[in-house]
Amino acid sequence: MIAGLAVDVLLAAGSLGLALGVIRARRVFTAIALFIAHGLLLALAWVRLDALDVALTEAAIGAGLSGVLLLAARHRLARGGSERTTEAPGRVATIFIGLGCACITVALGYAVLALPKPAPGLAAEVAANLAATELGNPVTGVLMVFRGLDTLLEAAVLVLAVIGVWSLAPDATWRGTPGAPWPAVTDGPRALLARLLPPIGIVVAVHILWVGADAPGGKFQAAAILAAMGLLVWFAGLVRVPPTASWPLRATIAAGPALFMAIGLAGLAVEGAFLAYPEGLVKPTILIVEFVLAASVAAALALLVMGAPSRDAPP
Amino acid sequence: MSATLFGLLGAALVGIGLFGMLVGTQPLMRIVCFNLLGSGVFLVFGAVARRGGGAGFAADPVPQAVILTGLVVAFAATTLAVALVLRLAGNEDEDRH
Amino acid sequence: MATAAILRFTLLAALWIVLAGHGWTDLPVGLVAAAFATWASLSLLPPSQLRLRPHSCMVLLLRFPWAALRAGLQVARLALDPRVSPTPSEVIYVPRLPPGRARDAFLAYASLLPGTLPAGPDVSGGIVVHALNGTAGVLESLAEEEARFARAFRLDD
Amino acid sequence: MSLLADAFTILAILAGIGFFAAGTAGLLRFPDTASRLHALTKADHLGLGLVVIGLLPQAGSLANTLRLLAVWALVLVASAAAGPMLATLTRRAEPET
Repeated sequence: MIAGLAVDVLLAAGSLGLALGVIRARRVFTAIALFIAHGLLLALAWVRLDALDVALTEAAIGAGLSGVLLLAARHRLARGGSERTTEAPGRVATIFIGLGCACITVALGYAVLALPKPAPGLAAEVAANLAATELGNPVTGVLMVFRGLDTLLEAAVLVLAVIGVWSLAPDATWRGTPGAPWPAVTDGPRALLARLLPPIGIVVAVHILWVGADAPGGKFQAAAILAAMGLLVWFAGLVRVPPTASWPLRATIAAGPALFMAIGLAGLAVEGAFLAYPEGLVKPTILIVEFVLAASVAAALALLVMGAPSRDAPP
Repeated sequence: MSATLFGLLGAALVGIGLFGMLVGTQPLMRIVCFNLLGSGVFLVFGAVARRGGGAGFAADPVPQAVILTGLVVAFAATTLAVALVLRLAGNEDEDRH
Repeated sequence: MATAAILRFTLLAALWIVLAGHGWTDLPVGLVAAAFATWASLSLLPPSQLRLRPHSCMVLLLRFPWAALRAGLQVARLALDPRVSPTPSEVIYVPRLPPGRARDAFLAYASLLPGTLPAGPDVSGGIVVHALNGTAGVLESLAEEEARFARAFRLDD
Repeated sequence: MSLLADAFTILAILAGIGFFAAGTAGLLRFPDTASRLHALTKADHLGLGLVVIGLLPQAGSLANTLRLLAVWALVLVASAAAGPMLATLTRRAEPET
């Protein structure tokens, strides 16, 4: 009990200190490095909050992929040397902003302290209905069954984000290759890692996806690992990044949401409700959707990190 | 106990992130602060989830699933913001040439 | 090619069993995952004629914990004992292994050995090695380790 | 028997923590980036290795034993690649300082 409290206090203090470090940092690089460390501490905080699914996602996406994205962006801006900065607010304005933010923090803190015990929740309803889903992991049950519509819309949001990022391409490189020009390095430590790690990553990702039905894990965590493996081989230049005009690439990104929506419509036709799964086949249906969605989400996440097309497609 | 502590941490992160977003001058810095703000919101929600445990679950799975969704959507928003910043910087390059 | 594929598939399937256990319902998924991973592995790391000398390999493997212990103790002594401090320097080491995967693997291995950290290629064609505590004996011990490494994987004949 | 195993676990993990602390001390004390990388990687490998060895008697099954060893092996692979990469980058960024 005491040990647990000590761990919590250390985690909270460390995370708070790093967050303050982020806003005090003079250089963007420092801020990003502190932010990545902050994300890893938060992942541990999620473990302490009994949210292992969230902890895995926070470590993989919140710290990992976001970190790569921000560091790559800083590198590109530092090389280009023309970042649009805005004017800093004056001293008085800063003080008022600080006071306002402090008020929001105090109000939120009061809300946290004033929560009724036990808090009203849906845990009992989930527990009562989980057996019908044939799933063992309640979070997957919520994502795929009880709030399946949210997950479908989220998958659609990822597709829209990819379209949004791609649309920012200058006319000259529209349909070109995403990301900054990157020299291929077939020797050296980066290439060695990119040759060794992806097979292991694939097995681990499929495992996380597969156990997600009954234990912490699932498509988002698996997709983040797969995306990381893809980025590793792209950054090492071992595999060429496909141009955005590539139809297989577009099909991969759209397949997951499309299948999910098709199954939802089939449920409307057969069972009489959108996203109603066929009786007796609930778990297999969910697993198929999870696998296809994982592939789509992985492709979308990796392409979102690469950014807008900025090079012509290779002939 | 963990729930209260991390809930308060979440409240603090919301304030810190919002402050950084409002007073920051560099776009990337403000995007990082936007992510701090988001993680604070998720933590407050996670604290609520932890409090709502019961029926054999250590925490309420519904808010946890929503946080998962939120993390991925926040990431998508971040990538879009970063792409916009890079495009603006690129445009400025073109203007100067 | 076929031998390499079978070997890698077995290793990756073993990794699945370590992760997931050997439940009969899980195993088919694991085999598909291992097959997919084997395909990725073969395309990223085309198999080469890798022949091992089992005896030398064992020597290399068994020496490794000893090297890790010496490396850790050296860092701990330099970090904690206020009377000593590291005297970092850079040396240029020219590996006898030709540039390529074997050299990369050796340099990765060398980064785990006490006191040495490869820091990229030098203009002269050698490798800059960062030595934590003086240059005395660094080149000799690297040459010795490289010979041992080459012997284990039959890269020396 | 189990007492002996527990004592071994505690001793090995304490030794491991000691090496992590030494690595962190080196990270703060050492004069240049590459030396700090030495401190981070080498002391931490040994520390993690000792923690893993200490946990082996508690693993309970062969699968858990192998999982623990796999964690150590993956960390070794990752830092054997990341260490030289970072050293190369810092040497390019701050030549001869």
